[in-house]
Amino acid sequence: MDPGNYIILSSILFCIGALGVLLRRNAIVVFMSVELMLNAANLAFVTFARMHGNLEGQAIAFFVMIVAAAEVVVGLAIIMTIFRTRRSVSIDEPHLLRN
Amino acid sequence: MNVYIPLLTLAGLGMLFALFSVSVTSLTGPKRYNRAKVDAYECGIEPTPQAVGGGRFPVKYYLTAMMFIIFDLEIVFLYPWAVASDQLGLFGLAAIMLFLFNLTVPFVYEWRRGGLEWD
Amino acid sequence: MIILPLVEPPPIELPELDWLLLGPMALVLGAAVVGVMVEAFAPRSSRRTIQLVLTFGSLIGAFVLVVLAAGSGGPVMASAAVIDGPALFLQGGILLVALLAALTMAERHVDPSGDAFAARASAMPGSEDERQFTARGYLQTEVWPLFLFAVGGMMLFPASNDLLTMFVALEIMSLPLYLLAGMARRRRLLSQESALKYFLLGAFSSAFFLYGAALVYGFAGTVNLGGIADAVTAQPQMSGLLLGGIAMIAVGMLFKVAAVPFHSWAPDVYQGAPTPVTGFMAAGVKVAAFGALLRLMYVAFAGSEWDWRPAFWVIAALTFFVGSIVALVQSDIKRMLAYSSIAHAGFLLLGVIAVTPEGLAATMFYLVTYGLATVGAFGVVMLVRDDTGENTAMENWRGLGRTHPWLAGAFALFLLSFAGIPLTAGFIGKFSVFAAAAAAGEGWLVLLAVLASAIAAFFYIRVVVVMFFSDPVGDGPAVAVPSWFTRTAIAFGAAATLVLGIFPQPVLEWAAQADIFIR
Amino acid sequence: MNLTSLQLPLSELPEEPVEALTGTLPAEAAGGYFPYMWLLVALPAFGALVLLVGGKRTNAWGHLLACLLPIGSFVLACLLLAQMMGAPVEDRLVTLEMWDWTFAGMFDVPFALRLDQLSMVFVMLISGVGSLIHIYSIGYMAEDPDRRKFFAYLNLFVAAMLLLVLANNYLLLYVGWEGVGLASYLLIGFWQYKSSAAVAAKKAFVMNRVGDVGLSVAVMLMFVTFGTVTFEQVFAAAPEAGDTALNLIGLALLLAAVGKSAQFPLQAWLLDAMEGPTPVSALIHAATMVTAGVYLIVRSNAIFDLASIAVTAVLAVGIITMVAGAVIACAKDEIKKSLAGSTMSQIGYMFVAAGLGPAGYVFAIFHLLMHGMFKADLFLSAGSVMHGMKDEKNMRFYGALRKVMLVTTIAFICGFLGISGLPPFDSFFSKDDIIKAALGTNWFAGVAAIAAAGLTAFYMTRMLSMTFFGDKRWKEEADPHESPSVMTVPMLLLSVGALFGGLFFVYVGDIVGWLDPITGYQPFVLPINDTVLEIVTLVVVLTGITLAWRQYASRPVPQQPPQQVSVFTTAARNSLYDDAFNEAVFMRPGQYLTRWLVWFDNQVVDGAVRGIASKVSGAGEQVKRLQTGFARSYALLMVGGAVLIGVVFVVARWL
Repeated sequence: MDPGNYIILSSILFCIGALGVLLRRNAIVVFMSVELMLNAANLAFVTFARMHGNLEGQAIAFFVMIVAAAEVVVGLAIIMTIFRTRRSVSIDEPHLLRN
Repeated sequence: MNVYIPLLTLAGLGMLFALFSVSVTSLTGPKRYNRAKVDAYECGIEPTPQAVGGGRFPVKYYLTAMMFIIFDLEIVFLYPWAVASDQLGLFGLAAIMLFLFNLTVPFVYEWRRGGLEWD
Repeated sequence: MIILPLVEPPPIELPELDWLLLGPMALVLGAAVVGVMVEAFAPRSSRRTIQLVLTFGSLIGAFVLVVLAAGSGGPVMASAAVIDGPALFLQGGILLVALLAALTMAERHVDPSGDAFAARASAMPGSEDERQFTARGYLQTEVWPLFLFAVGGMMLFPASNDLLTMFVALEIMSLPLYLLAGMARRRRLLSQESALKYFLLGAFSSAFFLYGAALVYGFAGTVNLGGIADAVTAQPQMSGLLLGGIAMIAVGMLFKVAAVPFHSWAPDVYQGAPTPVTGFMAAGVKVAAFGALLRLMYVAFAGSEWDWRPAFWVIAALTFFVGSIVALVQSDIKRMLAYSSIAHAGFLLLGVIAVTPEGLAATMFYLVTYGLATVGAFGVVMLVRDDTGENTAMENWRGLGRTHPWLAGAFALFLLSFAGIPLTAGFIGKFSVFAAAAAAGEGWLVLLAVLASAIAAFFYIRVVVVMFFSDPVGDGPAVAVPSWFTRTAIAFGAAATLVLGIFPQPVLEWAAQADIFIR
Repeated sequence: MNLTSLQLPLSELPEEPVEALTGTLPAEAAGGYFPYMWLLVALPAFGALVLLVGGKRTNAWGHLLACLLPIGSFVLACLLLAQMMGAPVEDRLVTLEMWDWTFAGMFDVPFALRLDQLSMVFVMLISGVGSLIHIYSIGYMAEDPDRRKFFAYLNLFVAAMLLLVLANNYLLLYVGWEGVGLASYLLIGFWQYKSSAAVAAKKAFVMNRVGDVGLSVAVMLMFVTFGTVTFEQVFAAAPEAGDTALNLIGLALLLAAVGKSAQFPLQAWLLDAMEGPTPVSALIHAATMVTAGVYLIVRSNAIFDLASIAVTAVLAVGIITMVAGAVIACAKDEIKKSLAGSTMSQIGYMFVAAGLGPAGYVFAIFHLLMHGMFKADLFLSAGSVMHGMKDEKNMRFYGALRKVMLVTTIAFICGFLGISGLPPFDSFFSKDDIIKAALGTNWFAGVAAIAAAGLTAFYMTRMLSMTFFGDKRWKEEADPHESPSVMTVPMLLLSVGALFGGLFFVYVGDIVGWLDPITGYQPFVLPINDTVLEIVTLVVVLTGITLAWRQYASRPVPQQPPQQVSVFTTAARNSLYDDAFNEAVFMRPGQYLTRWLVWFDNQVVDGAVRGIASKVSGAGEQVKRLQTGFARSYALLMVGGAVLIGVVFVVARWL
């Protein structure tokens, strides 16, 4: 089948992720949306690897997964500390820092 | 200009679908905005705020995540190495050993810092 | 049934490692790993000492190695990275900046209760635990390994030769910084908030970068910068994949250098993060990210410069104007410095737009001068305090020049350098970048930049006026007496700013010789 | 020359940029004292360093050192002058290379000092008058606790000013330019505790920044156009450059000059600058720094000769300031402010001269020299008066001081003779030359210059008579006394200059011939007979003098300015009647003009400084709105940015 469809799918995933970042209030969900964007990129990489017939894209996908995982660790740490001080993970509540 | 047509269609499709799905959920879905929605885990497991030790961090959850990651990555990278190990030879072995060592470091750190004790 | 013929897999050529060129990065990252082990095994009492030894040892050693390696160069790690003139120059700059930043991070005399970092980042602000930990004088020594990881990432960033390495380096640099930003000892709510914002937006931007990388890979079939360049020149007719990829990668990079409109994280994070970290971030990230941006645009996308240049014109103009103008109305020193760094990002973009060897050399020189002055400036900010911590409200700096002439003098020197007043390093940097852009035929953009820096001069001068020409409120701002750590950092920064302003020749020549990227 | 020709890799660059210094003689080749000309700058700079770093330890002897060093510069300057006069004309442009900033063919700025006839004149003026004023300050600042700091700043100023006039490229000149700005800022605000002083310092600073922006823009423009900033190369390349570029550069330079020289519309800071100690007013705000603008324009004559619009702008600025300054001087009651107005007006003369092109450059410098001497003399005398009168500034509380301060009176009279244009004293030569040149080139400027000469005579006589003649109107506490000789001697020395400087430079040292190789003197034809013109001018001057004398010397002067007439006694009112008359003639307009200028200053200029700043900050406030503190709005902004980039990509593709 046409790998182009996968690209379309990945772009859809990316946009959903971006919109999730823009629209959701829950930090965890925002964060998941970012991960969704990363995985959209992953899908694109793999598909392009298929189209170009070289493995680079697939190898890259591995690395991206790892980086994403590391991001999860850091992100959860930060979000949890915030949660514990503010009793909520709404990313709109902390806005003391502003002009 | 035509060079943009695939890209723009791509972006357009993505946007449309994303907007559609998001708006549909917000239109059709029931609106019960309560604390649970902004809780750390909507799955219901409430991280106890005043845990033993007066607000000490209940690290369990994401320590587990961390351990999962450690071993997950180990496997993810061991497979390709294993496949090509005979060609990679000593260099590959050294490399993968270095990699494994680096993975062990956080594990050791976690263990020494008592991350593995489920009280 | 079909029997698949067994095909002999193609031989894999093994990369050989040039340890002299890899040395600096390997040393720093290795020290970071050892640091984690230290945290695991060493008793609490001795940790700080060991970490300091590790940190300074590795940084100085790495700097020596960089100096030794100067002149040599070539692709390393199967050309995943390339250590060439610019890479070495920038790594040297990053290491210097990191050394000064480490000195300010090691400061323990300024805050009565310890260093600039929370006794336990995990303890809840205001909780009983926190009080106890602080009372027991605990120190969160994990900051040192994190710091070293960030430095390692910064060093890899401008040296990375393919988009994947670049992405990994970006994350190695950023993730520790997200954490460090949240670890301030005072005003922890602000600190944690800044960490959250920095993290979410940073992850958002790196997702853009990654997707852009995917599109470029789709276009070129490789993520190696040289390969991309070949593909770009090979296909004269433009592909949407390529342009979309460039645009999205640009988003990711411009976020890191805090260019408008991807700048909004900067003021909040600069204000919230612990000041030593802010200085390190403001200086180091800028150097590293601009290095990487230069390599991208000069090596990979030079072929299609006429596609991305206009966009960069707009971004650059936006950046230096918004930065300079908004800085005028800031009442908080740290925010003001944040906007000033935004404005500087705009000026630096001129060098990127030039796409000439001169542009590269000029930008690198500017980066180093800017970095040194920035760390020094934040070192000064660390010292002006009241009993609740640092005192960054501008009106509390009134009369600092009367009460503490040397400190205020150093700060004024940094500000003048930012403003680009002659006989300071900033002037030479700005002049050379403008000159390079002008030589590349960007005359009008240069004119705009000159106007913007004229506006900018006013708010720098404003602070100088506040410090020297207005009466102190009460008995003037309270200034903590630092240990030699911070003294050294500030003194070195000031000396460098002055010397590079009067006798820039040696560094200029080094930069000028290192003005070609190896593909 | 175009920029691409500059882009050679470092290796191909010549070791030291010889070609940058064509037409100049390397100091080593010139031999003699020239290789040591760096000492001119280094000596005072060293003094400033010692006094600032040495701190209290140097209190005892600091001021003496600070006096010796400029004197040293002056001696060296004399030696250099002698050697230069001995040298043949083509060997008089000497360049001393120190080090240079080169950057891989991007720029190549030789850090060199350039001593030629023009800078020589300035060096003599700065180091000479500077030394005298240093000496004078020993007496004037005797009681001041911060005397050491004062001298440190003074030395700093002298060093920066000498650097300014010795620079061989616009960058180095810019360094000196900022330096004198800083020094004057520090010295105006020297008496911090007076809030008025602090405010004045800030005002001067801001307005000077506006000028400095002009200079930096000019430097950048030159760079973009010529690819270099050294005088030789710029002047050599100027003819090839386009009209617009040259005019833009010229206007930018003019902006710089206007800011530094307190010309319309950036004049307002000079009046406030009188808050500083009087020696400062004499040295910086009369003799040297404020004339830096004139130097800049004359130095850049190669550009202005080709930039018709810019040079006309110079002339216009000059005419306006020349007249406006004189009228202000008529209206002010504070002696120093009146002198400040006079300074503006005299510098206006120089701008007019410079605006006349080659016909005028020489006379601009000539008048600048004369002005340096007689105005410094006048300020020092005024300072001596204030010193004796317990810092009373208002001339309405002076009068009949000749009885108690004879020497000061003599010095002031010499200054008066020098400025008012009576034969055979300074201005009679310098000012008349300007008037002639103006009439020969642009009759309107000429007429204005003659009128301004009359005004000059009027306000100077007013000052003289109100201060030293008439009857005493002192306050009770005032007990006027003559100043110590450490102050009076410099005054007298300057008086000599004020009396015979003109004679000297016309008949002994031929200033025109001296400067001609640099500024290119170009004779002009007078529409009317020379003598007739001189007589007319003289008549105008004498009229001014008699009017003022009738009014202020032979009639009692009310202690209150005439506005508050209503509350006065009949006797006072009678006298006031006359006063009201020439008040209507001279002072009312003066006050209106002052008021208008103040308004203009507040509305338009600060509308260009504070105003624009406020507009800018307004914009800033707008942008600040975006900084809501909500992470999601930041993310939205980023997406917007991404879209923006995409759009620009597409548009750029289309175009």
